[in-house]
Formats: sequence, C-alpha cells, structure tokens
Amino acid sequence: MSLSALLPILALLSSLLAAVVIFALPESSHRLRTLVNLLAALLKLGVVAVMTWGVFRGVDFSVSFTMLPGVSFMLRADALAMLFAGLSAVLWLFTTIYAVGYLEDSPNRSRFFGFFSLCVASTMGVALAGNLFTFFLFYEMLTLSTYPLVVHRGTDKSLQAGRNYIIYTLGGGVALLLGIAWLHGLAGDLPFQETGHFQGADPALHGQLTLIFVLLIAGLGVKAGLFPLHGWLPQAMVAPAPVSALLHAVAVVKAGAFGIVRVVYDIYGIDFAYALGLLEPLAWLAAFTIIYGSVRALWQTDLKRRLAFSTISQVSYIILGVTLFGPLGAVGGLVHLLHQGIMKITLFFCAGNYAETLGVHRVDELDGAGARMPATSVAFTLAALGMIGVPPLAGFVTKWALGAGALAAEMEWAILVLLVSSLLNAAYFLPIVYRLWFCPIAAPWPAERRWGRLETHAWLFWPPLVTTLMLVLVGLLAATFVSPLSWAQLIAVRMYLP
Amino acid sequence: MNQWLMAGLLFTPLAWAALSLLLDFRQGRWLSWLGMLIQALVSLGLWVAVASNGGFYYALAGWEAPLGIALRVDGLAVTFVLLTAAVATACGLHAGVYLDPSKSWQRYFWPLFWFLWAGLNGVWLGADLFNLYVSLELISLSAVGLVALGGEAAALRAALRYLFAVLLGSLVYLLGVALLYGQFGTLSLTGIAAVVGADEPAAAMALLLMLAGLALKTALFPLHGWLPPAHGVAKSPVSALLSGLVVKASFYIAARLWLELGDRLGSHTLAQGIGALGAGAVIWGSWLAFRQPHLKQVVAYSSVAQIGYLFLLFPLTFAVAEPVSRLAQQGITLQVVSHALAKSAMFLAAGNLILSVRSKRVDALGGVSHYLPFSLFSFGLAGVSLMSLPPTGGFAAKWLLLQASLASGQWWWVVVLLLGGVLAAAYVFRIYRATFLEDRASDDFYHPPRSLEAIPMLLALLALGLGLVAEPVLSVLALPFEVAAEVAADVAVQP
Amino acid sequence: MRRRLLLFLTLAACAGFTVALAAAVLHAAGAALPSALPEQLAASLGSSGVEHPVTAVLLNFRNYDTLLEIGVLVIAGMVGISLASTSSLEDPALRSSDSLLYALQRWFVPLMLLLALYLLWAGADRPGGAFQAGAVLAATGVLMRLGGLPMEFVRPGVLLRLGLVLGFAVFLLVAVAGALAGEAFLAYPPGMAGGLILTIEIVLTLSIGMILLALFVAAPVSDEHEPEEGAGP
Amino acid sequence: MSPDLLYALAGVVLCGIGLFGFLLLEHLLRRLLAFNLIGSGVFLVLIGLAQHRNGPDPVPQALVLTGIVVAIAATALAVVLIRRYYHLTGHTSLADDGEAQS
Repeated sequence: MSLSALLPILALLSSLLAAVVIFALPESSHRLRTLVNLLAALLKLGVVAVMTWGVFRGVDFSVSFTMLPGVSFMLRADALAMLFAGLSAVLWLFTTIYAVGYLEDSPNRSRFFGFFSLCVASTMGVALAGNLFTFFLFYEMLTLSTYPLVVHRGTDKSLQAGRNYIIYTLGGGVALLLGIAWLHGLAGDLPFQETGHFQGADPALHGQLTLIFVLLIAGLGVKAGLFPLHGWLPQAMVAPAPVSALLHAVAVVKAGAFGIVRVVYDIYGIDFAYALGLLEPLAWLAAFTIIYGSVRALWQTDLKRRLAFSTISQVSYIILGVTLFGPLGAVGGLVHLLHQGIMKITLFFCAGNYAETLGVHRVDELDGAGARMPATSVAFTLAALGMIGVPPLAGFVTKWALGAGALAAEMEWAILVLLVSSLLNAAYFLPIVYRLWFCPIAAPWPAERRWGRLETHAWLFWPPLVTTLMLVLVGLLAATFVSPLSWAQLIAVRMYLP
Repeated sequence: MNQWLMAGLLFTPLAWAALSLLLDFRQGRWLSWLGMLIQALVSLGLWVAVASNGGFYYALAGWEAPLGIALRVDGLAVTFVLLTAAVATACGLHAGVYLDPSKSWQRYFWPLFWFLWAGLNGVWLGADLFNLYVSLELISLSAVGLVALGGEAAALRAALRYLFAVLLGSLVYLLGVALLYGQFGTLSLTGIAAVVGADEPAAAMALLLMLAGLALKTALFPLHGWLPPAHGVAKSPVSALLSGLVVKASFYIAARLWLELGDRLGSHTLAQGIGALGAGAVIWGSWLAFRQPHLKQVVAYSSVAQIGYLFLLFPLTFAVAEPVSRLAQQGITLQVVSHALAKSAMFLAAGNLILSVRSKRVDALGGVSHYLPFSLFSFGLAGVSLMSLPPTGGFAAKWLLLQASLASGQWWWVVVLLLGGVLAAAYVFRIYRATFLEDRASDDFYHPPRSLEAIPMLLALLALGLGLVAEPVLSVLALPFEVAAEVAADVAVQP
Repeated sequence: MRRRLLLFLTLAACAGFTVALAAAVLHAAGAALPSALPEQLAASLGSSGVEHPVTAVLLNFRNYDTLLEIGVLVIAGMVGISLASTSSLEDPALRSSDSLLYALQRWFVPLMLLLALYLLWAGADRPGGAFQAGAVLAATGVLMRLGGLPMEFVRPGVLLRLGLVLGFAVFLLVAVAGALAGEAFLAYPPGMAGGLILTIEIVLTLSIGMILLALFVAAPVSDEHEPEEGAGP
Repeated sequence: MSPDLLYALAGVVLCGIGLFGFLLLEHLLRRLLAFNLIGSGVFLVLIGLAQHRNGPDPVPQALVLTGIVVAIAATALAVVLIRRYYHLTGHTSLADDGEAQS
C-alpha cells in the first residue's frame, strides 16, 4: 500500500485507535489518558498538514475497497476535504486540551474521552469520505458517538436533550439514507467529483432527482440546524462546554453543512442544481434561518443558549454561500465553514470558563466579569466582534466574500439579509460585551473557584487565547496564500473550472 | 478430505452429546472446549474446501438420494455452519463460566447443547424433507430442554408454551411433506423441484402448509407469542443460542423451499401476504420491545421484530428480475448472520448486566456504566447493528434490501425498513438512556469475570465488522455448485 | 358470548382447513407422478443386510433419520431425569401389596421379556424391530415399577445415563467406523451390514426400553431451586 | 377410491379434529392428546397417499415409524414437564393465574 493510500487511513485511525486505547484504560489512569489524547491529536494534525501540502501540490490521496455488491468504501482527500479535515484537526487539539482541564475531578472521564475521540474519528471520516455512501457511514457514526457526550452528565435535563438530539438526527439519517439509496438505485455508486454526476441527465429523471435532493437536504439540514430542523441544537446546550464546542464548531453542525456543500457541488453539480431550480428555494431557506436564529438569540438569557441560536444563524451563511450561484459566493460559504468554527469555539471556550470559574451561566450575571477575567473577556470580545463582522476579523472576510458573491449572482436581496443579520448579531453580542467591561459587579459570583496565578485553570486559560489569535490572523492575513480564504479560492477554482 | 470433514462435522456434536451426558458439569466443560475447537476447525475447513472447489452433495451411508439421504453442501450452507460454530462456541464458552456448576441439573446443559448443535448442522446441510423434520425436532426438543433446565414454574410454563408451538409447527410441516411425497414420490428437495409444474394446487397447498408450520417455529407475527417468554426466561447463554441460531433454522428451511419451489407454487398474494406479516412483526415487535420493563424481554421482543425483516425475502424474490432476487437473497443472508451475531452478543451482555445489578429491570441499570462499561459497550455495539446503522452488518443487510425493494418497485417495503430502524433505535436508546442515569442510591455492583465480558464484545465486534467485509462473505454464496445440474438432470430423466 | 364466537370461528377455521386439505389430498392422489423409488429400493435390498424392506430403510438407507430419532429420544429421557429427584423412587404411594398383581407379574414379566426378544429378532424379515422390542421392554419395567419392585438402576446416576446413551453411542460408533474405513459416514463396510445392524438393534432395544422407563419413573418432586437470573451472585 | 385413499382422508379428518382441539383446549393434557391426534392424522395421510399410488411402500412406513418415535419422545417430554408444572403450581393450563382456576 502506497503512502498516498496510507495517509487518509492514518488520519482516521489516529483517533480511532486513541478511542480504543482510552476505553481500555482504567478510569483512574488520568495522566496516561491525557498523554494518549494529546499524542493522537498531534499525530493527526501532522498527518493532515502533510496531506494538505500534498493536495496543494496535486497529489491524489485515495483508498477504496468494495464493501457490498456495487458499493465501495472510499476515502479520498481533495481540497474541500482538507478544508474540513484541517479545521477539525486543529480545533480538536485545542478542544482536547480544554476538555482535560474542564473535566478534571469529574466522573466517567474514560467514557467521555473515548467517545470524544470516536467523535473526531467520525468527523475525519466525514471529511475524507470519497463517495456518498462512505459519507453516510461516518455521518451516522458521528450521531452515535456524540449521544453519550450530550447525555454525559446523566441528569434528567441532559437525558431529555439527548433524546431530542437522537430523534432529530436519526430522523434526518433516515431521510438521508432513503435519498442515498434511491440515488444509488438510479445512478450506482457516486464518488464525489468536482462537476457532479448529473450534467445532462435524462429529463425524465428530473422529478425524482428533485425529490431526492429534498430528502438529502432534509437529512443534512438536521445537523446543520436548518430551520425548521434546528430544535435539538439549543437543547443540547446542557452538555459540558467542550462538547458544545465540538457540536457547534468542530463536528456536528459542520458535518451537516459540509454534506450540503458536497451534495450541491460534487453530486448534483452546481450547474445542474441551478438548472433544476433547486438553489433558489434553498437560498431563501438559508436566509430565513439566518434571520430567525439571530432574532431568537436576542431573547435568550442563558449565555450558551444565546450562542446556540447564533450558531443556527451563522451556519446558514455557509449554505447561503453555496447557493449563491458563482465562484465568489462559494468562496464565502466555504471560508465561513472555517471562520465560524474558530470564532464559535472561542465563544464557547469563554462561556465555559465563565461557568467553571465563576459559576456564571446567565447573561445578566456577567456584569463586571471583564475585571475578574480580563484575558478570557478579551477573547470573548474579539470573537463576538468577529461574528458581527467588524474588520479586519475573520467574520468580516466572510461577509465581504458573501456580499461580493451575491452581487455577482444578481441576488441582491442576500446582501440585505447579511446587513440585517449583522445588525442583529451586534444587537445580541454587544450587550454582553458591554456588561463584561462597563458594568460593575452587581452580586458575588455564584460559585467562584481559584487556581493560583492565572485567572482560571491553565488548561482552560490558553485554548481560547490561541483560537482568538487565529481568528485575528485569518482576517489580517486573508490576502496571503497561507490563509483559509486562498484555500477556499483554490477549491472554488477547481469546482468551477470546467 | 471432504469425507473427513463431513464425518467430523456430523460426528462430533453427536458424540460429544453422548460423552458429556456421562460427565458432570465441570468435566463436561473441559470436554466441550475440545469439541468446540474441533467443530470450529472442521467448519472452517469445510468452508475453505467449498470456497476452493465449489459445493457438492454428500450421500450419507453411501446411498444417493432419493433412496438415501443426501446432504447439500453449498456456499450458503457452509456460511451457516461457520456462523453456528462461531455463535455456539461463544455461547458455550460463556455458559461454562456463567452457569452454576454446583447445581446437579446443569450437567445436562452440555448434552443438550451438543444435540442442539448437531440439529443445526443437520438443518443447514439438509436436502431431504423428512430428514429436515427430524433435525428440526432434535433442535426443538433440546431447545425446550434447555429452557426448562432447572425446572422452576416460570421456566416450565415458558417451556411448555414453546414446546406446544414447535410441535404443532413441525406437524404442519410434516403434513406438507406427506402431500409432496404422495404426489411426487420423493423426499429430495432437488428432486421435487425438478419435476414440479406450475399449476399444482396440491403441491401449492403443501408449500403453504410447510411455510405455515415453519413460520410458527420461526415466531412470525402473529404467531410469535411463545418466543418472548421462552427467550426471556432462559439463562442468558441459552437465550443467546435460541435467538441467535434456533429460530433461524426453521426460517432457513422456509427460505430454501421458497427459492426452490416458490416461483412455480407460490403466488403474488402469498408472497405479499408473508411480507406483510413480516412488516407487522417489525412494527409490532419493536413497539412491544419498547414497552417491556425487563431487560431480557426487550431483547426478546426485538428478536420478534428482527425476524420480521427476514420474511421480506418472500415478496422480494417473487417474480422479480434475477439481479434483484440476488440482491434480496444476499440482504437476507446478511441479516440472518448479523442478527445472529448481534443478538447473541446482546443476550450475553444483558446476562452480565443482570448479574451485575442483580435485577432484571431496565430501570435498575442506572450507573452501571461506571462499573461494567465493557459489557455495556458490547450491548451498545450490538444495538447499533440492530438499529441497522453503518458500518454494521445490519446496515449492509438493510442497504441491500432497500436496493432490492427500490429496484423491484415495491416501495412499501422501503417504508417498513426505514421505520423498523427508527423503532429499533427507540428501544435500544431507551436502554442506553437508563444506563446513563446517575441517580442510583447504592453502589452495590457485582463484577462478573473478565471472560464473561470479553465474549459478547467479540461477537458484537464481529457483527460490526461484518458490514465492512460483507462483500467477501457474500461472494461465498455465489460459489459454483458442481453436481447440482447433474442431479437435477438425473431426476428429470427418471419419470 | 365472546367464547361462543371464538368457538364458532375456530370450528369454521378447522372445518375449512379440513376441506381444503381433503381437496389437496384428492388432487395429489389424482395427479401423482410415477416414482422410481420402489424399484430402486427393491434393487438395493439385497445389499442392505436385512430382508425386511422397512428395517432396511430404517437402519440402512435412511439410517441418519434413525440416528437422529434416537437422539431425540435420548433428549427426552435426559430432560426427564434432569427434572427428577432420587428420593421419589421410594414413593410409598406407588407400593402396592395387591397379591393378584404379584401373581400376574410373576407370569407376565418373563413372558414379556420373551416377547421383546422375539420382536427384536423378527425385525430382520418381518414387522418388528428395536423400537417395538424396546417398547415392550419398557412396559415390563412399568409393570414391575407399579408392582413396587425396587429398580436401583433407574435412579438418576451414572448407570442410568450410561444405559440411556448406550444404544445411541454404539450406533454412532458404527457410523463413524464406516467413515474411518473409507466409506461414507454411516455406511456399513460391505458384507458386515447384517451383523452390524443386529448389534445396533440389540443395544437400541436396551436403550429405548431404558429411556421410556426412565421417563415413566421421572417424578416431579425436587426441592432444590434454580435461583432466578440476577437474583444472586 | 382405493382403501388407501380412504385412510388418507380419514387422516385429514383427524388432522382437522386434532387442530380444533389443539386450538381450543386449555387443559395441557388434553392439548397434548390433540397433538397426538394430529400426529396420527399426518401419519395416515403420509402412508395412505403414498400407498394409493405405489401399493405397499416401505419408505413411508419407515418414515412413520421414525415419526412415531419422535412423537413419543415429544409426548413423554411434554408429560414430564406438565407433571412438574402441575406439582409446582397446581395449574393444569397455561392461562393466566386468574383464569386457570375457573
């Protein structure tokens, strides 16, 4: 087996084996478990970096074998895959560090980190899947491996959230499976390829293809939090903060959005999807979700719930970008996949820090937290500003690209949506920032803990600062060739080339 | 070589049954370990032999059919022989540790176990309708004996129910055999298939009777009432054997009959009707599984539901194109294999959990994840296969069945397949949920030995891995069968 | 009312079943195809080792059926004794002191044993054989049991189990010996069929008699209990 | 109609009666007897139908002998189980406790 086939497998196995080892370790061997976690994360990061470099140079990383009659298991690294794989590999490292600190002294850590690794292995699989079937395989594995994380605390509330999560996602899985199986019956095994498969398909099939498209989008839309399938996401907030970070930034909602990108570009082909008239309704739905999520976020008093509705809104930017017919819009959507991940994970890390250090969960309890925890609050503020779209932060780059895409696609209404949404973002984020810095402490913190010199536990302290640095850098360096933006441009060029 | 393998395959279980009857439980355990090893090797050897040289008929006592009894050794049969070796070995190893050797009646476990195995091998290889009846009875009576072992009132009640159901099923099957023999003068399935014509009401009635009898023995809805008590009350290794293998034996015969004779003796109504009953089983069984308060009852009702899928074979192979029929057959085979592995894993793991929390109730499982994560994980993995989520064998089976339904235009089975998965998720997640609850007052858990925990895990991993290697497993089914054409020609010439 | 309805429905269903079955039987009888089986059987009878065709089918042509059938019987006997307890053999309720029964026994037991022997021997060329002989043997045992004769060997001990399995084991040994000798499993080496079949029949008679008797003796009294699953460590 | 066919038809009737009893009777012993009745019916059909065509045919006779032994084994097993069940519970049917007494 050549190296080019080995690397995708290694990227998967690094966290899969970590999961197996962690499950086998006894509950009490915390140091060893942390070591395994970090080693696996670093290994994966290295492998992904090598692969990204390879893809940039045009190396074809792929491996496949026949799994069932007529269906193959296929891993393949293309530019789009590396975008998502890179995102999860980088963020997994920080989430792991954060989780080790966050869960110190709590029970069931062996179970938690085992499923945590399994979850990231599934995400890698989703990213590297070479055909729709393999994508589905890992997509469902992701559902299963996140359930134990959502219900980790074992309280009634978290079990309730877990139940809803599983109902939504398995229901979505059924729609997706039906769509994939149907499509397979029509067209056979469908590897992802840049121009899609249905260019010039028999017009008699158009009806069926439209129906299948609806099924696929419905299935993927559940994880992506597309209205009206978003109900599970705010409830899942009861999970521990690293899990929320995982759900919102690294794995779950991203897997849904990524799947939609795959279906539109690499299965149907953007031209065909446009010709079939499928993009316009999807764009409207995404636009509605953007506004709806923001409006709902306004009224949330629980910090993490507010962030959750913000996610619903922000993820639909990606979908909106995809549906803006033209390379510019695509660039905006794709780069937002990454930018949103970095910004949202920062916000959740900070929210977790407030909860762990001060016992604060509600927005109105945050008064004066900036003085008590300056570094965390700076991180939160920058990430919030990024979300709003203040230049030169990450969010600004996205919104600019999306706006340019909307103009190019002659869908001016989308710019209006972007503007309104930015205003709403400001409306629900700025009050928090204001409270952090400008309100005096109203009452003693509900449950304050101290860890020596730093404002919080060291393992909780550094990850949000690093991700904040990243979100500043991706904005500042957007024009250089190392930025996510230029990578997204590379993808868009390859996608629209023919 | 085949000579030796066949002799080993047929002789060992019967001989071990006789020998272990003379020993007590502990000695029988030693003996059985050896026997399981031999069986596993012989089964593997036979599988290799068939994979390299194709299938063959084996004339017992040197008399060819129709005068004597011939065994049909083909890809499907060896697959099931191998499956039996795997599952029965696992259950036997588990039982050796799980059962209490100080009880005098446990010594009878081993002979019953080996007779059961012998009967199963007889069914997989059987090509003679009457011999299949005797093999079925061998299975039924030893299974009833295993359920009744210990002789408590609840066990006896379940065993009696079970006994009456399987006896009636066998007789109805035999009635069909009588009709077929009366008309065609032979008991060999191949022989009958060679001479049967399209318009034969008596033979059609015979097929109907045989299918009805076998459906009762397979616990097809609405004839499933006997299964949950029997599988729920038996000791866990026994439940695993019953759910994993025993119900499959009667289904296997029904499927063979249908595939040989169904195209001429069956009808569209019959095929769809059986499929509808299967669909009813999937939905009703899952619903009841969801409502059971006891852990093992949940698993037992889940068997009722999973068996329902098997009966989709009938509509999906009747009057459809050859490739579609093949897809359906492959899907059903995978379903049988993966359900056997997953369900036995589940029962064994459930036994460990029950042992650990000292209660049979689902709601007593709270907090068990701290103490028995391994067994719980096995249970969970097996559950994934039952929900038919990827990458398990259950998913591979469902995928093939979906393709077959879509390709034959029978979209209503698609609904059943998808709904069944969702319902399975409902009852499996109910148990996961119970184990995550953190409100247990006491920390009084018993730790079963490691070996008890390892066995269900292995089975669950096999069920999981089956989905990834489904292609090579299925390729064995399509192996050439050397003598089939010859014998069929022989029989056709005779009349 | 509901009971009535149920009764009526069951009756109607069974009547319908009977009519359909009768029609099928009549049709099968009318449409029967000629079969080559009887000629084949007659042609092979010479090399089967016995003269009576039914015995030839049972113990040579289809001896696998018979082997498994004995297995079924052994299972039944085994489950029977697994539920039995030792003490019940001395159940005083079964001890009769009827002098007429004693007298009858004195005449009947030897006669019945003789009859069993005859049936066994007759199997070679006329109706009879191991099962019939074994049944008579068991009936003798039942009679003795009812007369209160102590029969130590039907206590569930190793002797009883040995008796149960003896016939089956010998049959199985012969079967595998055929395979070892290069024939098929269950095949008799040429020329030895007659002797082997007779040996099998003799041991089978003993075992069958023993199994049936054991099943009769197996009493339901046992005070030990199997704890429910999960009830104890 | 040959006498053999008449046997077969008698077997059919026995099957019908036996089935009726099997479905309707709750007392375990009676149900067991009904099972044996069906068994006899099946054996009659097996022999009668075959001999109607071929004249005396040793194969079905042998089959029936085997069938009888199997049926006896099953019956004996059932009786043992029923006896013990009765001993432990005092019930003669499998119906739920309340109904069993009535």
